[in-house]
Amino acid sequence: MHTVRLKLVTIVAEAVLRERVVRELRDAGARGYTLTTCEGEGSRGVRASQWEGGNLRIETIVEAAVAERILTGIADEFFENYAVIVWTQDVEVVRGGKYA
Amino acid sequence: MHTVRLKLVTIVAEAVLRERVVRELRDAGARGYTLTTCEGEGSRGVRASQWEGGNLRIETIVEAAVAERILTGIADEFFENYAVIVWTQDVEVVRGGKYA
Amino acid sequence: MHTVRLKLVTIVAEAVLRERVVRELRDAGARGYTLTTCEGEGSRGVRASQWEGGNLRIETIVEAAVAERILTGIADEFFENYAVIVWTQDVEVVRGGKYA
Amino acid sequence: MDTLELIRQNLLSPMVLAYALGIVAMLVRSDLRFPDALYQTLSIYLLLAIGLKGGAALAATPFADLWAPALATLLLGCLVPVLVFAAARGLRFEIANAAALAAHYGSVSVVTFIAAQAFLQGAHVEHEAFMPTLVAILEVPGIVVALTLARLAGRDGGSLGGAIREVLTGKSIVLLIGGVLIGAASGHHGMESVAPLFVDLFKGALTLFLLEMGLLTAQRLGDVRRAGVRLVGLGLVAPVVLGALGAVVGSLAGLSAGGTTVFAAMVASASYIAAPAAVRIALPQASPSVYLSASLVLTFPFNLTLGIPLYHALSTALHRR
Amino acid sequence: MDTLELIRQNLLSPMVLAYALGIVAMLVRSDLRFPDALYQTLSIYLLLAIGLKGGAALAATPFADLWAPALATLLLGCLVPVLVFAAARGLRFEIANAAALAAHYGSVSVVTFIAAQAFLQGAHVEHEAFMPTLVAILEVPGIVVALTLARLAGRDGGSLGGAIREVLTGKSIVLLIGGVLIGAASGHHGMESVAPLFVDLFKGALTLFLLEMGLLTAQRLGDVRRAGVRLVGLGLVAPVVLGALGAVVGSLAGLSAGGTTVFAAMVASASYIAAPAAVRIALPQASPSVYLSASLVLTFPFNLTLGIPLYHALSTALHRR
Amino acid sequence: MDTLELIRQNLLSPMVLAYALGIVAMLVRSDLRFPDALYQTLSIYLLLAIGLKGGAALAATPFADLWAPALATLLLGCLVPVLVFAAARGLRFEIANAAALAAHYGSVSVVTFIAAQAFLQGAHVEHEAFMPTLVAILEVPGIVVALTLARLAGRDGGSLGGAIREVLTGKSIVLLIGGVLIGAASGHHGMESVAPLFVDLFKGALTLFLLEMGLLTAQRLGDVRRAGVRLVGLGLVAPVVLGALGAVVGSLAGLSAGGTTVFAAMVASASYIAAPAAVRIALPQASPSVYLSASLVLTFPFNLTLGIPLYHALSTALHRR
Ligand SMILES: Nc1ncnc2c1ncn2[C@@H]1O[C@H](COP(=O)(O)O)[C@@H](O)[C@H]1O
Ligand SMILES: Nc1ncnc2c1ncn2[C@@H]1O[C@H](COP(=O)(O)O)[C@@H](O)[C@H]1O
Ligand SMILES: Nc1ncnc2c1ncn2[C@@H]1O[C@H](COP(=O)(O)O)[C@@H](O)[C@H]1O
Ligand code: NA
Ligand code: NA
Ligand code: NA
Repeated sequence: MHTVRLKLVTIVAEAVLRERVVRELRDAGARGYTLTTCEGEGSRGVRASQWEGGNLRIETIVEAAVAERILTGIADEFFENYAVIVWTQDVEVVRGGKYA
Repeated sequence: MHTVRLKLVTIVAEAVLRERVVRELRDAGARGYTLTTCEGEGSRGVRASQWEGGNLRIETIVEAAVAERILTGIADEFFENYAVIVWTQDVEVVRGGKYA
Repeated sequence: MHTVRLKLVTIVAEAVLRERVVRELRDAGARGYTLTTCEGEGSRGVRASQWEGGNLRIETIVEAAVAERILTGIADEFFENYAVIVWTQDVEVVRGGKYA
Repeated sequence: MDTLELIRQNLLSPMVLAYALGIVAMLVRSDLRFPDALYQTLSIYLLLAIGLKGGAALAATPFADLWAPALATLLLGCLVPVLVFAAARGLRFEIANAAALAAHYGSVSVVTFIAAQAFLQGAHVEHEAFMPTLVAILEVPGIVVALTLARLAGRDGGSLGGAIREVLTGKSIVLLIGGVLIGAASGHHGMESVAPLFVDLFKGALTLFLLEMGLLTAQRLGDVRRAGVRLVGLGLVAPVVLGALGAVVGSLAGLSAGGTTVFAAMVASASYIAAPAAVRIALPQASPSVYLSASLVLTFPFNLTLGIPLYHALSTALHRR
Repeated sequence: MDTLELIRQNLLSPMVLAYALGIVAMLVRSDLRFPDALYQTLSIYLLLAIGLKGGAALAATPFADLWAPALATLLLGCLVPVLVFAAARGLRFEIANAAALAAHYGSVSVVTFIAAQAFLQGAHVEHEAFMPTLVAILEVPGIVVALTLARLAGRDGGSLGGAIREVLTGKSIVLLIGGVLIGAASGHHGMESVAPLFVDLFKGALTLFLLEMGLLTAQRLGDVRRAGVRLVGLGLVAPVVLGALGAVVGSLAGLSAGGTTVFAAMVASASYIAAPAAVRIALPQASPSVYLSASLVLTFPFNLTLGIPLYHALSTALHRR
Repeated sequence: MDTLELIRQNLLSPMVLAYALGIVAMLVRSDLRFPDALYQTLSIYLLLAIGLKGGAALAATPFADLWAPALATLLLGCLVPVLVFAAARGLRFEIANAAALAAHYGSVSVVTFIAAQAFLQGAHVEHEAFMPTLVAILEVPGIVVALTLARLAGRDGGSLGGAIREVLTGKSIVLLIGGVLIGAASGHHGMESVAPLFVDLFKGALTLFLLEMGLLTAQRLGDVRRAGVRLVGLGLVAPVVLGALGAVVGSLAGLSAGGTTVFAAMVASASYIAAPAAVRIALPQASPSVYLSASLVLTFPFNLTLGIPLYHALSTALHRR
């Protein structure tokens, strides 16, 4: 099966940020995303998340350049004041042209 | 800790495909899977998914050959008409013999 | 964007183990985790999980040494009697210092 | 009461207003959402409740009263999809989309059915107790006929057997028929013990459900805009034509004026629970944004607000002759 | 009413029929599922409701009436697991599985308890108001004794203290005891304000819950087939023997005929909320497909359909002497 | 009834006891949890229900009765945040935290409002039907003023427009105002059909909701311990001062003794639905563990148990003159 190597960016953020994170992804050039609700504990005392409906786990498959823009955007906008964590991985995507 | 390198195949598909995707995995030789409910947006206008209960995110850890069969099977059966995305990664699995 | 390479450890376990797995992570030195509820099928006939509320999918980003301790701890404590699967991956984490 | 007064009263019922609230909430981009589990719980509840009530009453119905309406239901279940398919093809919808629309209009919207019952209750008009049985009968043939049409017209309509299984074992039929059987078997005495939940709370639950349907409707407004004028035409004209057909056939089948109103609303309505799932499986080429828009965004609110009073006026007129 | 008539009436109650509907739905592979949240909501509701009702009534009970039944409950809570453990070992179940079965039968099924109460209400028979207190008393010792047995028999039964904590702070006990305390403290006046939810809707909610239990039961039918004839024997014979024991001890403890019926049903029933969680923690070697099949798939439906009328006939006979 | 008796009766109501049960359950580390969907369903229900009831009654209220209390509400909605901001700054809270606290106390806790209504019902005291309208009025200005203060004081309070939108289209306002409009439009007749759900079950649903709030409160006890004595001071003194202010202004505005009690409770209460979301967006530097602790863990239980009877005593005294 022919696959394309792309970046999988995973963002875990408090639920209140939903719209803003999605907008960020779109602006950076992502063509889609998958969103799961989750819970979590982290290093901050900040736990507003739980109150407003837990955390969100958002995955998006994108080209390396888009991934870079997403990381920068998320870091700039949310890292100071919100509970957010972001990581990337290489993945092999079937029908990868669609997402690049 | 001794680990075995295997493939993690992740499939995001509309909920209505649940039984058929699981059957596909079994036929390809997967020994198990983990399923989470999720939402998502993609490139298609097709959004029946939301109506019938969102998307599903199905993960299965398998040998490379099985992964290959899964990718082919999913692509053949669902890519034309359904909202589906599939990717694979290498992972290190503890007690990996069980899944190969 | 500057990132740090760390280990992502993913644990899928029956829901009844929640507190014990989280304690295990903490004891091994993890600084946080993200938890999603999920379902699954595996090789065992054991399916108590579903009854007591499905499975849990727990992700934690840690240094390699901590990952090693987690794998060993989980394997020792749960593999014999419970439905548990664990795998690890390399990931690039933004603001990675926080989690190491 | 005259028709205008009934329309006014219908538009100002908490149910219709809740539906409007849902639409408005979504349009002003409120964060109001129903948890999935609540939506599912309400639909389980509503389906089981109408089944139970219908069944308890059915136990007291002689079979002689039932056969003619049942036959009429089957007949329209087969005829309506053919009409809709032809109309949709005439409007240049693709075969798959035309068949999908046929399946939806051939089947029945349970909430429209309930709304028609509630409307009659408000207007103090009686209707036959066995109507839920007719709903169950009407759920199936429309989908089967539509998929057969797709196949005849050259588009392979997927596994027909699979689609029938899907509908028959789908949760709407199981709860509806199951409810009817439980209601019939446990009778008046059994119903009494569960009436506080399944009877007394019914309209309140319906109000909540319609609020959620308003939210869902508004989410799809964009689809309608994209789909264009022929979809809007179909979605608003089809219910009127089908409702009139239903009113005529219903009164010929011997239903009371009230029963005819409910029957017409059933015929005029388009499914959005059973049919979408079956069509997605069996006709994956059809576009959900076409058939869901037509049934949920156009036909449903039309029936809820104007259609039902209209069918009632028609039924009353037919019975007055 | 004679026993046959009561059995008929019980089998045709909406609750039992809903349970049957759940089983049938799963067997025909329907997609009917309850959302998790609904299942959890119904169990929170049912537990709190029986607590509240029991507590409000308990406030009016002199302690003198309570001590003998409470003692009898404690006694059987310790005796039953020993009997079941011995029987299971006699049937060649492994130590861990035998202890797990002992824990389940030593504890109590809240839904069976509720069904027994509903049965009596249908038969117009009174029973003592403090029964929910006995349920709470019976939840704990069975599990403790069973785990102790496992330990004595050489299988380390995990942390006994941990298991006791698990049961005592488990949601079933917290809601039951909490409900009793709230009901007792706020009394008749307080109950009145919440009765429309916690009293009037009770049977309807139970009907929904049993529908879901039917779905869950049918999912485990395969396990029973695999587990074989000795499990079926245990699952069907144990409740009869334990129910008879409960009926005798209950009437000796001075319970009324109605109270004795409920007590016998409690003793004859096997837990499937508190015990499974505790056993999974403390006896992980035991196989859930053994103990859940026995308690959920065999003993529960037996008690629901035939057991309760049977225990009632027995209790009535014992009180007639 | 004298105040002590009313306090006793309040403390022993099922609602307050359920709240206590929730706290205890969490403290003994029970696994009792409400599914998210249940929490959300209950809050949708409670908001819609008070809206509907208020609206149905509002329809019968002449505007002349409404304007003075509405003005008083607006006035306090602007004044309270200023007072709280000043107090919090005096106690050396950071600007962002002081503004966040101001936003919470300036807004209103719907559950406290409901509890005050339930309290009056228990005490057989009437109050104006339009109170839910005042709740809606009070939700907004507090938050706006507080964010403006933050901006004036040098901390950019994020997008003010965004925060206002957030509050106005937030689900609490939408359901409350929506309910009021539906209730007013469909009137007495419409309400009758949905009363079994939205009126009769109200107190039972509130009891369940308070159980969940107890669980949530106990989860935050640690935050209070960390936050220290000045937060405890603020959280317990603020409601008394604000409640007294509310009682005085309410009676000056011509509210009845009952209405004044409810008004005082509204003023004394701190939001924990609308405000936290708005503040998290517009003032992300503020620490949730400060403002949620103050409003949920300190002020809410104080009002629920002692505050409401206190404000009632005060209102009665003011009206007796
Ligand atoms: N080491 C970690 N591994 C996985 N998820 C984490 C980790 N640290 C934090 N998280 C997630 O990120 C959220 C915010 O973390 P924090 O900003 O550290 O409070 C938490 O609620 C978790 O869901
Ligand atoms: N680039 C992407 N990254 C992550 N998930 C995606 C992406 N594109 C699509 N998806 C997921 O796949 C589903 C179907 O996508 P599509 O077929 O493009 O409409 C969406 O609902 C998303 O859940
Ligand atoms: N090959 C696999 N891939 C992904 N998840 C698996 C796999 N095998 C098992 N699981 C998950 O691990 C749980 C326990 O598996 P097991 O111990 O094999 O019964 C299952 O319920 C699944 O959620
Ligand atoms: Na129709
Ligand atoms: Na027992
Ligand atoms: Na306030």
